[in-house]
Amino acid sequence: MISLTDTPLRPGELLTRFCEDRSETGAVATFTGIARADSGEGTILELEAYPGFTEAEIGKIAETARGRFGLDDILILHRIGRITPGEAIVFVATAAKHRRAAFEACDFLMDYLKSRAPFWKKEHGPASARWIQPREEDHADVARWEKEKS
Amino acid sequence: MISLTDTPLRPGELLTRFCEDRSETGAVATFTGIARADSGEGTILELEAYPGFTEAEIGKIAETARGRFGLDDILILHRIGRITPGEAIVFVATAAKHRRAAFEACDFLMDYLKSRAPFWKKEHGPASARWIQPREEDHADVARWEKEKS
Amino acid sequence: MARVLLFGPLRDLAGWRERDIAEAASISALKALLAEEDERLGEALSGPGVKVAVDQAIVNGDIAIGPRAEVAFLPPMSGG
Amino acid sequence: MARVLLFGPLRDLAGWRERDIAEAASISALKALLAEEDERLGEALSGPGVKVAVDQAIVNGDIAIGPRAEVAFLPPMSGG
Repeated sequence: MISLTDTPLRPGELLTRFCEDRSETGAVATFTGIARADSGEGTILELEAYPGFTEAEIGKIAETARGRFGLDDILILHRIGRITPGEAIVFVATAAKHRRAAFEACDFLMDYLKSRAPFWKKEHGPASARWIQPREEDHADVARWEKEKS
Repeated sequence: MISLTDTPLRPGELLTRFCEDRSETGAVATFTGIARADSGEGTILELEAYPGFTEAEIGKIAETARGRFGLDDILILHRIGRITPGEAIVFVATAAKHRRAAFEACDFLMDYLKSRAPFWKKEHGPASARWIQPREEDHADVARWEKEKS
Repeated sequence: MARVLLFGPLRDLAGWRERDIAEAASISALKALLAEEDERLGEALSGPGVKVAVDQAIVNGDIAIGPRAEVAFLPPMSGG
Repeated sequence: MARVLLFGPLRDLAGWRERDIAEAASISALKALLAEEDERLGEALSGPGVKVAVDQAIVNGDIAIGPRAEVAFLPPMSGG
Protein backbone atom coordinates (compact mmCIF):
# COMPACT_ATOMS: atom_id res chain seq x y z
CA MET A 1 0.00 0.00 0.00
CA ILE A 2 1.32 3.42 -0.99
CA SER A 3 -0.11 6.58 0.41
CA LEU A 4 0.67 10.30 0.73
CA THR A 5 -0.72 12.27 3.63
CA ASP A 6 -0.57 15.81 4.97
CA THR A 7 -1.23 14.71 8.55
CA PRO A 8 1.42 13.35 10.96
CA LEU A 9 2.55 9.75 10.39
CA ARG A 10 2.29 7.28 13.26
CA PRO A 11 5.04 4.74 12.54
CA GLY A 12 4.26 2.60 15.59
CA GLU A 13 0.62 2.14 14.68
CA LEU A 14 1.58 1.43 11.08
CA LEU A 15 4.02 -1.26 12.21
CA THR A 16 1.46 -2.84 14.53
CA ARG A 17 -1.03 -3.21 11.69
CA PHE A 18 1.67 -4.34 9.26
CA CYS A 19 2.77 -7.18 11.59
CA GLU A 20 -0.74 -8.56 12.11
CA ASP A 21 -1.51 -12.05 10.78
CA ARG A 22 1.98 -12.71 9.50
CA SER A 23 2.55 -16.28 10.63
CA GLU A 24 4.23 -17.08 7.29
CA THR A 25 6.33 -13.95 6.99
CA GLY A 26 9.32 -14.24 9.31
CA ALA A 27 10.91 -10.86 8.71
CA VAL A 28 9.66 -7.27 8.83
CA ALA A 29 12.08 -4.38 8.29
CA THR A 30 11.07 -0.75 8.60
CA PHE A 31 12.58 2.64 8.08
CA THR A 32 11.32 5.91 9.54
CA GLY A 33 12.80 9.14 8.24
CA ILE A 34 12.46 12.00 10.70
CA ALA A 35 12.79 15.72 9.94
CA ARG A 36 15.92 16.98 11.65
CA ALA A 37 16.40 20.37 13.28
CA ASP A 38 19.99 20.48 12.08
CA SER A 39 20.70 24.05 12.93
CA GLY A 40 18.73 24.12 16.13
CA GLU A 41 16.68 26.81 14.34
CA GLY A 42 13.04 26.55 13.44
CA THR A 43 13.50 24.91 10.07
CA ILE A 44 10.31 23.71 8.37
CA LEU A 45 10.28 21.31 5.42
CA GLU A 46 7.64 21.71 2.76
CA LEU A 47 7.05 18.69 0.55
CA GLU A 48 5.09 18.91 -2.66
CA ALA A 49 3.88 15.91 -4.66
CA TYR A 50 2.01 15.55 -7.94
CA PRO A 51 -1.06 13.71 -6.68
CA GLY A 52 -1.69 10.53 -8.65
CA PHE A 53 1.59 10.72 -10.55
CA THR A 54 3.76 10.56 -7.41
CA GLU A 55 1.93 7.50 -6.03
CA ALA A 56 2.11 5.81 -9.44
CA GLU A 57 5.87 6.41 -9.73
CA ILE A 58 6.45 5.09 -6.20
CA GLY A 59 4.23 2.14 -7.11
CA LYS A 60 6.59 1.24 -9.96
CA ILE A 61 9.54 1.27 -7.57
CA ALA A 62 7.59 -0.87 -5.12
CA GLU A 63 6.71 -3.42 -7.80
CA THR A 64 10.37 -3.60 -8.81
CA ALA A 65 11.32 -4.25 -5.18
CA ARG A 66 8.59 -6.85 -4.75
CA GLY A 67 9.91 -8.86 -7.68
CA ARG A 68 13.61 -8.33 -7.08
CA PHE A 69 13.54 -9.30 -3.38
CA GLY A 70 10.57 -11.70 -3.37
CA LEU A 71 8.60 -9.68 -0.84
CA ASP A 72 5.35 -10.73 0.78
CA ASP A 73 4.22 -7.16 1.37
CA ILE A 74 5.23 -3.48 1.22
CA LEU A 75 3.90 -0.40 2.97
CA ILE A 76 5.02 3.12 2.04
CA LEU A 77 3.63 6.22 3.69
CA HIS A 78 4.98 9.64 2.80
CA ARG A 79 4.22 13.01 4.31
CA ILE A 80 3.49 15.98 2.11
CA GLY A 81 2.89 19.59 3.14
CA ARG A 82 4.67 21.34 5.99
CA ILE A 83 6.72 19.16 8.32
CA THR A 84 8.29 20.31 11.58
CA PRO A 85 11.50 18.84 13.09
CA GLY A 86 10.87 15.58 14.93
CA GLU A 87 7.96 14.60 12.67
CA ALA A 88 8.25 11.54 10.45
CA ILE A 89 8.65 12.30 6.74
CA VAL A 90 8.48 8.73 5.48
CA PHE A 91 7.70 5.24 6.79
CA VAL A 92 8.60 2.15 4.76
CA ALA A 93 7.90 -1.44 5.86
CA THR A 94 8.82 -4.63 4.01
CA ALA A 95 7.78 -8.20 4.82
CA ALA A 96 9.64 -11.25 3.56
CA LYS A 97 10.30 -14.82 4.53
CA HIS A 98 13.92 -14.12 5.49
CA ARG A 99 15.59 -11.06 6.94
CA ARG A 100 18.14 -10.35 4.19
CA ALA A 101 15.36 -9.79 1.64
CA ALA A 102 13.38 -7.59 4.04
CA PHE A 103 16.43 -5.44 4.90
CA GLU A 104 17.67 -5.06 1.34
CA ALA A 105 14.25 -4.21 -0.01
CA CYS A 106 13.72 -1.54 2.65
CA ASP A 107 17.16 -0.07 1.94
CA PHE A 108 16.51 -0.18 -1.84
CA LEU A 109 13.12 1.51 -1.50
CA MET A 110 14.55 4.29 0.65
CA ASP A 111 17.41 4.91 -1.78
CA TYR A 112 14.93 5.29 -4.63
CA LEU A 113 12.54 7.41 -2.61
CA LYS A 114 15.32 9.77 -1.50
CA SER A 115 16.73 10.39 -4.97
CA ARG A 116 14.14 9.51 -7.61
CA ALA A 117 10.66 9.94 -6.19
CA PRO A 118 8.68 12.87 -7.61
CA PHE A 119 8.68 15.23 -4.66
CA TRP A 120 9.80 18.85 -4.50
CA LYS A 121 11.19 19.83 -1.17
CA LYS A 122 11.64 23.32 0.18
CA GLU A 123 13.47 24.16 3.37
CA HIS A 124 12.08 27.18 5.19
CA GLY A 125 14.84 28.53 7.44
CA PRO A 126 14.44 31.38 9.90
CA ALA A 127 15.43 33.97 7.27
CA SER A 128 14.96 32.39 3.84
CA ALA A 129 13.73 29.37 1.91
CA ARG A 130 15.46 27.15 -0.66
CA TRP A 131 14.54 24.21 -2.90
CA ILE A 132 16.52 21.08 -2.10
CA GLN A 133 18.18 18.64 -4.49
CA PRO A 134 19.23 15.06 -3.60
CA ARG A 135 22.66 14.95 -1.90
CA GLU A 136 25.67 13.41 -3.63
CA GLU A 137 25.33 10.57 -1.13
CA ASP A 138 21.76 9.92 -2.25
CA HIS A 139 22.85 9.55 -5.87
CA ALA A 140 25.68 7.22 -4.83
CA ASP A 141 23.30 5.15 -2.71
CA VAL A 142 20.85 4.54 -5.52
CA ALA A 143 23.67 3.77 -7.97
CA ARG A 144 24.63 0.73 -5.83
CA TRP A 145 21.48 -1.10 -6.91
CA GLU A 146 21.98 -0.36 -10.59
CA LYS A 147 25.51 -1.74 -10.49
CA GLU A 148 24.38 -4.92 -8.73
CA LYS A 149 21.68 -5.56 -11.28
CA SER A 150 24.03 -5.82 -14.25
CA MET B 1 18.23 -0.70 26.11
CA ILE B 2 18.46 -4.49 26.02
CA SER B 3 15.80 -6.66 27.51
CA LEU B 4 14.55 -10.26 27.50
CA THR B 5 10.91 -11.01 28.15
CA ASP B 6 8.64 -14.03 28.28
CA THR B 7 5.55 -12.01 27.36
CA PRO B 8 4.54 -11.03 23.78
CA LEU B 9 6.51 -8.19 22.18
CA ARG B 10 4.61 -5.18 20.85
CA PRO B 11 6.85 -3.86 18.05
CA GLY B 12 4.53 -0.98 17.18
CA GLU B 13 4.45 0.38 20.72
CA LEU B 14 8.21 -0.05 21.00
CA LEU B 15 8.72 1.93 17.78
CA THR B 16 6.38 4.68 18.92
CA ARG B 17 8.36 5.19 22.11
CA PHE B 18 11.69 4.86 20.28
CA CYS B 19 10.77 7.64 17.84
CA GLU B 20 9.73 10.13 20.51
CA ASP B 21 11.79 13.31 20.91
CA ARG B 22 14.15 12.54 18.08
CA SER B 23 14.39 15.91 16.35
CA GLU B 24 18.15 15.40 15.86
CA THR B 25 18.06 11.77 14.76
CA GLY B 26 16.89 11.62 11.16
CA ALA B 27 16.85 7.87 10.68
CA VAL B 28 15.28 4.97 12.57
CA ALA B 29 15.57 1.43 11.22
CA THR B 30 13.85 -1.54 12.82
CA PHE B 31 13.69 -5.27 12.39
CA THR B 32 11.00 -7.56 13.71
CA GLY B 33 11.57 -11.31 13.56
CA ILE B 34 8.33 -13.29 13.59
CA ALA B 35 7.96 -16.99 14.38
CA ARG B 36 6.89 -18.79 11.19
CA ALA B 37 4.48 -21.70 10.92
CA ASP B 38 6.54 -23.21 8.10
CA SER B 39 4.82 -26.53 7.95
CA GLY B 40 1.35 -25.23 8.61
CA GLU B 41 1.51 -27.48 11.68
CA GLY B 42 1.40 -26.28 15.25
CA THR B 43 5.12 -25.68 15.67
CA ILE B 44 6.15 -23.96 18.91
CA LEU B 45 9.57 -22.38 19.47
CA GLU B 46 11.12 -22.53 22.92
CA LEU B 47 13.90 -20.04 23.60
CA GLU B 48 16.18 -20.35 26.57
CA ALA B 49 18.59 -17.65 27.72
CA TYR B 50 21.15 -17.48 30.52
CA PRO B 51 19.71 -14.54 32.46
CA GLY B 52 22.32 -11.85 33.06
CA PHE B 53 24.91 -13.47 30.82
CA THR B 54 22.74 -13.28 27.68
CA GLU B 55 21.91 -9.58 28.17
CA ALA B 56 25.59 -8.83 28.87
CA GLU B 57 26.75 -10.60 25.69
CA ILE B 58 24.11 -8.78 23.60
CA GLY B 59 25.23 -5.57 25.31
CA LYS B 60 28.77 -6.11 24.00
CA ILE B 61 27.42 -6.52 20.46
CA ALA B 62 25.32 -3.39 20.88
CA GLU B 63 28.31 -1.36 22.08
CA THR B 64 30.31 -2.54 19.09
CA ALA B 65 27.48 -1.44 16.78
CA ARG B 66 27.13 1.91 18.52
CA GLY B 67 30.81 2.72 17.94
CA ARG B 68 31.13 1.20 14.49
CA PHE B 69 28.07 2.93 13.00
CA GLY B 70 27.98 6.07 15.16
CA LEU B 71 24.48 5.40 16.48
CA ASP B 72 22.42 7.73 18.61
CA ASP B 73 20.45 4.92 20.21
CA ILE B 74 19.72 1.18 20.17
CA LEU B 75 16.80 -0.88 21.42
CA ILE B 76 16.86 -4.68 21.50
CA LEU B 77 14.00 -6.75 22.85
CA HIS B 78 14.11 -10.53 22.69
CA ARG B 79 11.46 -13.07 23.57
CA ILE B 80 12.32 -16.10 25.66
CA GLY B 81 10.09 -19.01 26.63
CA ARG B 82 7.46 -20.55 24.37
CA ILE B 83 6.62 -18.64 21.20
CA THR B 84 3.75 -19.47 18.84
CA PRO B 85 3.74 -18.77 15.08
CA GLY B 86 2.93 -15.16 14.28
CA GLU B 87 4.46 -13.86 17.52
CA ALA B 88 7.52 -11.61 17.40
CA ILE B 89 10.76 -13.24 18.55
CA VAL B 90 12.97 -10.19 18.37
CA PHE B 91 12.67 -6.43 17.85
CA VAL B 92 15.72 -4.30 17.08
CA ALA B 93 15.64 -0.54 16.52
CA THR B 94 18.56 1.73 15.65
CA ALA B 95 18.65 5.52 15.52
CA ALA B 96 21.28 7.48 13.61
CA LYS B 97 21.71 10.79 11.87
CA HIS B 98 21.65 9.23 8.39
CA ARG B 99 19.85 6.20 7.02
CA ARG B 100 22.84 4.13 5.87
CA ALA B 101 24.20 3.93 9.43
CA ALA B 102 20.78 3.04 10.86
CA PHE B 103 20.19 0.29 8.26
CA GLU B 104 23.64 -1.22 8.48
CA ALA B 105 23.63 -1.25 12.27
CA CYS B 106 20.24 -2.96 12.38
CA ASP B 107 21.40 -5.55 9.84
CA PHE B 108 24.67 -6.08 11.76
CA LEU B 109 22.87 -6.50 15.09
CA MET B 110 20.45 -9.05 13.63
CA ASP B 111 23.27 -11.05 12.04
CA TYR B 112 25.04 -11.25 15.39
CA LEU B 113 21.87 -12.02 17.31
CA LYS B 114 20.90 -14.84 14.91
CA SER B 115 24.25 -16.62 15.00
CA ARG B 116 26.19 -15.59 18.10
CA ALA B 117 23.79 -14.57 20.84
CA PRO B 118 23.59 -16.99 23.80
CA PHE B 119 20.18 -18.50 23.25
CA TRP B 120 19.22 -22.14 22.95
CA LYS B 121 16.27 -22.74 20.71
CA LYS B 122 14.07 -25.82 20.56
CA GLU B 123 11.45 -26.46 17.94
CA HIS B 124 8.46 -28.42 19.20
CA GLY B 125 6.78 -30.01 16.19
CA PRO B 126 3.55 -31.98 16.28
CA ALA B 127 5.40 -35.26 16.90
CA SER B 128 8.89 -34.44 18.19
CA ALA B 129 11.23 -31.69 19.37
CA ARG B 130 14.73 -30.74 18.25
CA TRP B 131 17.40 -28.23 19.23
CA ILE B 132 18.24 -25.78 16.47
CA GLN B 133 21.64 -24.55 15.30
CA PRO B 134 22.27 -21.40 13.25
CA ARG B 135 21.75 -21.98 9.51
CA GLU B 136 24.68 -21.87 7.09
CA GLU B 137 23.20 -18.59 5.86
CA ASP B 138 23.39 -17.13 9.36
CA HIS B 139 27.10 -17.92 9.59
CA ALA B 140 27.69 -16.43 6.14
CA ASP B 141 25.72 -13.30 7.08
CA VAL B 142 27.77 -12.60 10.19
CA ALA B 143 31.04 -13.29 8.35
CA ARG B 144 30.33 -10.33 6.04
CA TRP B 145 30.99 -7.89 8.90
CA GLU B 146 34.22 -9.53 9.93
CA LYS B 147 35.57 -9.33 6.40
CA GLU B 148 34.66 -5.65 6.09
CA LYS B 149 36.38 -4.81 9.36
CA SER B 150 39.85 -5.93 8.27
CA MET C 1 -8.37 23.52 -23.29
CA ALA C 2 -5.43 22.15 -21.38
CA ARG C 3 -4.91 22.30 -17.65
CA VAL C 4 -1.32 23.33 -16.94
CA LEU C 5 0.41 22.39 -13.67
CA LEU C 6 3.68 23.75 -12.33
CA PHE C 7 5.68 22.20 -9.47
CA GLY C 8 8.46 23.16 -7.08
CA PRO C 9 10.67 26.08 -8.15
CA LEU C 10 8.67 26.54 -11.40
CA ARG C 11 5.57 27.29 -9.37
CA ASP C 12 7.51 29.80 -7.23
CA LEU C 13 8.91 31.46 -10.34
CA ALA C 14 5.54 31.73 -12.12
CA GLY C 15 3.56 32.69 -9.05
CA TRP C 16 0.84 30.18 -9.93
CA ARG C 17 0.39 26.42 -9.62
CA GLU C 18 -2.45 25.60 -11.96
CA ARG C 19 -4.13 27.28 -14.93
CA ASP C 20 -6.43 26.45 -17.79
CA ILE C 21 -5.02 27.49 -21.14
CA ALA C 22 -7.24 27.22 -24.14
CA GLU C 23 -5.19 28.14 -27.14
CA ALA C 24 -2.26 25.68 -27.28
CA ALA C 25 -2.49 22.56 -29.45
CA SER C 26 1.00 21.20 -28.69
CA ILE C 27 3.67 21.29 -25.99
CA SER C 28 5.81 23.65 -28.06
CA ALA C 29 2.85 25.99 -28.67
CA LEU C 30 2.04 25.94 -24.97
CA LYS C 31 5.64 26.77 -24.02
CA ALA C 32 5.72 29.60 -26.57
CA LEU C 33 2.51 31.02 -25.19
CA LEU C 34 3.75 30.92 -21.61
CA ALA C 35 7.12 32.43 -22.65
CA GLU C 36 5.34 35.31 -24.32
CA GLU C 37 3.63 36.16 -21.05
CA ASP C 38 6.67 35.57 -18.83
CA GLU C 39 10.11 35.34 -20.41
CA ARG C 40 11.84 33.92 -17.31
CA LEU C 41 9.20 31.21 -16.94
CA GLY C 42 9.55 30.37 -20.63
CA GLU C 43 13.29 29.83 -20.19
CA ALA C 44 12.80 27.81 -17.02
CA LEU C 45 10.26 25.48 -18.68
CA SER C 46 12.96 24.42 -21.14
CA GLY C 47 15.68 24.41 -18.47
CA PRO C 48 17.91 21.44 -17.65
CA GLY C 49 16.13 18.46 -16.14
CA VAL C 50 12.60 19.79 -16.60
CA LYS C 51 10.30 16.93 -17.60
CA VAL C 52 6.87 17.22 -19.14
CA ALA C 53 3.99 14.90 -18.27
CA VAL C 54 0.78 14.74 -20.27
CA ASP C 55 -2.09 13.08 -18.44
CA GLN C 56 0.38 11.90 -15.79
CA ALA C 57 2.75 10.16 -18.21
CA ILE C 58 6.20 11.57 -19.00
CA VAL C 59 6.49 12.56 -22.68
CA ASN C 60 9.56 13.30 -24.77
CA GLY C 61 9.72 15.86 -27.52
CA ASP C 62 6.84 17.86 -28.89
CA ILE C 63 3.43 16.23 -28.96
CA ALA C 64 -0.10 17.37 -29.68
CA ILE C 65 -2.26 18.24 -26.67
CA GLY C 66 -5.85 17.06 -26.59
CA PRO C 67 -8.62 19.45 -25.55
CA ARG C 68 -8.83 18.10 -21.99
CA ALA C 69 -5.16 17.25 -21.42
CA GLU C 70 -3.38 17.78 -18.11
CA VAL C 71 0.11 19.11 -18.83
CA ALA C 72 2.57 19.15 -15.93
CA PHE C 73 6.04 20.73 -15.93
CA LEU C 74 8.26 18.83 -13.49
CA PRO C 75 11.53 20.46 -12.51
CA PRO C 76 14.34 18.24 -11.15
CA MET C 77 12.92 16.24 -8.28
CA SER C 78 14.14 16.59 -4.72
CA GLY C 79 13.33 13.05 -3.67
CA GLY C 80 11.38 12.28 -0.53
CA MET D 1 29.56 -25.08 47.21
CA ALA D 2 29.12 -24.29 43.53
CA ARG D 3 25.85 -23.76 41.77
CA VAL D 4 25.90 -25.67 38.48
CA LEU D 5 23.72 -24.59 35.52
CA LEU D 6 23.02 -26.56 32.35
CA PHE D 7 21.49 -25.09 29.19
CA GLY D 8 19.84 -26.30 26.02
CA PRO D 9 20.48 -29.92 25.03
CA LEU D 10 22.71 -30.47 28.11
CA ARG D 11 19.75 -29.75 30.34
CA ASP D 12 17.58 -32.18 28.38
CA LEU D 13 20.28 -34.85 28.57
CA ALA D 14 20.85 -34.47 32.32
CA GLY D 15 17.21 -34.07 33.24
CA TRP D 16 18.01 -31.07 35.45
CA ARG D 17 18.76 -27.41 34.93
CA GLU D 18 20.34 -26.30 38.17
CA ARG D 19 22.02 -28.01 41.14
CA ASP D 20 24.21 -27.15 44.08
CA ILE D 21 27.31 -29.29 44.20
CA ALA D 22 29.50 -29.06 47.27
CA GLU D 23 32.55 -31.20 46.70
CA ALA D 24 34.27 -29.88 43.53
CA ALA D 25 37.17 -27.42 43.85
CA SER D 26 37.87 -27.07 40.12
CA ILE D 27 36.17 -27.37 36.75
CA SER D 28 37.91 -30.67 36.06
CA ALA D 29 36.88 -32.06 39.46
CA LEU D 30 33.31 -30.94 38.85
CA LYS D 31 33.22 -32.61 35.43
CA ALA D 32 34.66 -35.83 36.88
CA LEU D 33 32.05 -35.83 39.60
CA LEU D 34 29.18 -35.31 37.14
CA ALA D 35 30.62 -37.99 34.79
CA GLU D 36 30.73 -40.49 37.63
CA GLU D 37 27.00 -40.00 38.18
CA ASP D 38 26.05 -39.89 34.50
CA GLU D 39 28.54 -41.06 31.90
CA ARG D 40 26.68 -39.57 28.90
CA LEU D 41 26.43 -36.18 30.60
CA GLY D 42 30.14 -36.37 31.43
CA GLU D 43 30.99 -36.90 27.77
CA ALA D 44 28.63 -34.16 26.64
CA LEU D 45 30.12 -31.61 29.06
CA SER D 46 33.45 -32.01 27.26
CA GLY D 47 31.83 -32.23 23.83
CA PRO D 48 32.64 -29.97 20.86
CA GLY D 49 31.69 -26.34 21.30
CA VAL D 50 30.68 -26.58 24.96
CA LYS D 51 31.84 -23.46 26.80
CA VAL D 52 32.17 -23.01 30.53
CA ALA D 53 31.28 -19.79 32.32
CA VAL D 54 32.23 -19.10 35.93
CA ASP D 55 30.27 -16.28 37.51
CA GLN D 56 28.95 -15.36 34.06
CA ALA D 57 32.36 -15.03 32.41
CA ILE D 58 33.63 -17.56 29.87
CA VAL D 59 36.73 -19.38 31.15
CA ASN D 60 39.25 -21.48 29.24
CA GLY D 61 40.98 -24.54 30.63
CA ASP D 62 40.79 -25.82 34.18
CA ILE D 63 40.40 -23.28 36.93
CA ALA D 64 39.66 -23.41 40.64
CA ILE D 65 36.06 -22.85 41.71
CA GLY D 66 35.34 -20.63 44.68
CA PRO D 67 32.86 -21.76 47.32
CA ARG D 68 30.01 -19.64 45.96
CA ALA D 69 30.78 -19.85 42.26
CA GLU D 70 28.11 -20.16 39.58
CA VAL D 71 29.35 -22.61 36.95
CA ALA D 72 27.42 -22.77 33.68
CA PHE D 73 27.91 -25.29 30.88
CA LEU D 74 26.93 -23.69 27.59
CA PRO D 75 26.44 -25.98 24.59
CA PRO D 76 26.71 -24.49 21.08
CA MET D 77 24.34 -21.56 20.90
CA SER D 78 21.33 -21.47 18.59
CA GLY D 79 21.29 -17.70 18.18
CA GLY D 80 18.12 -15.71 18.69
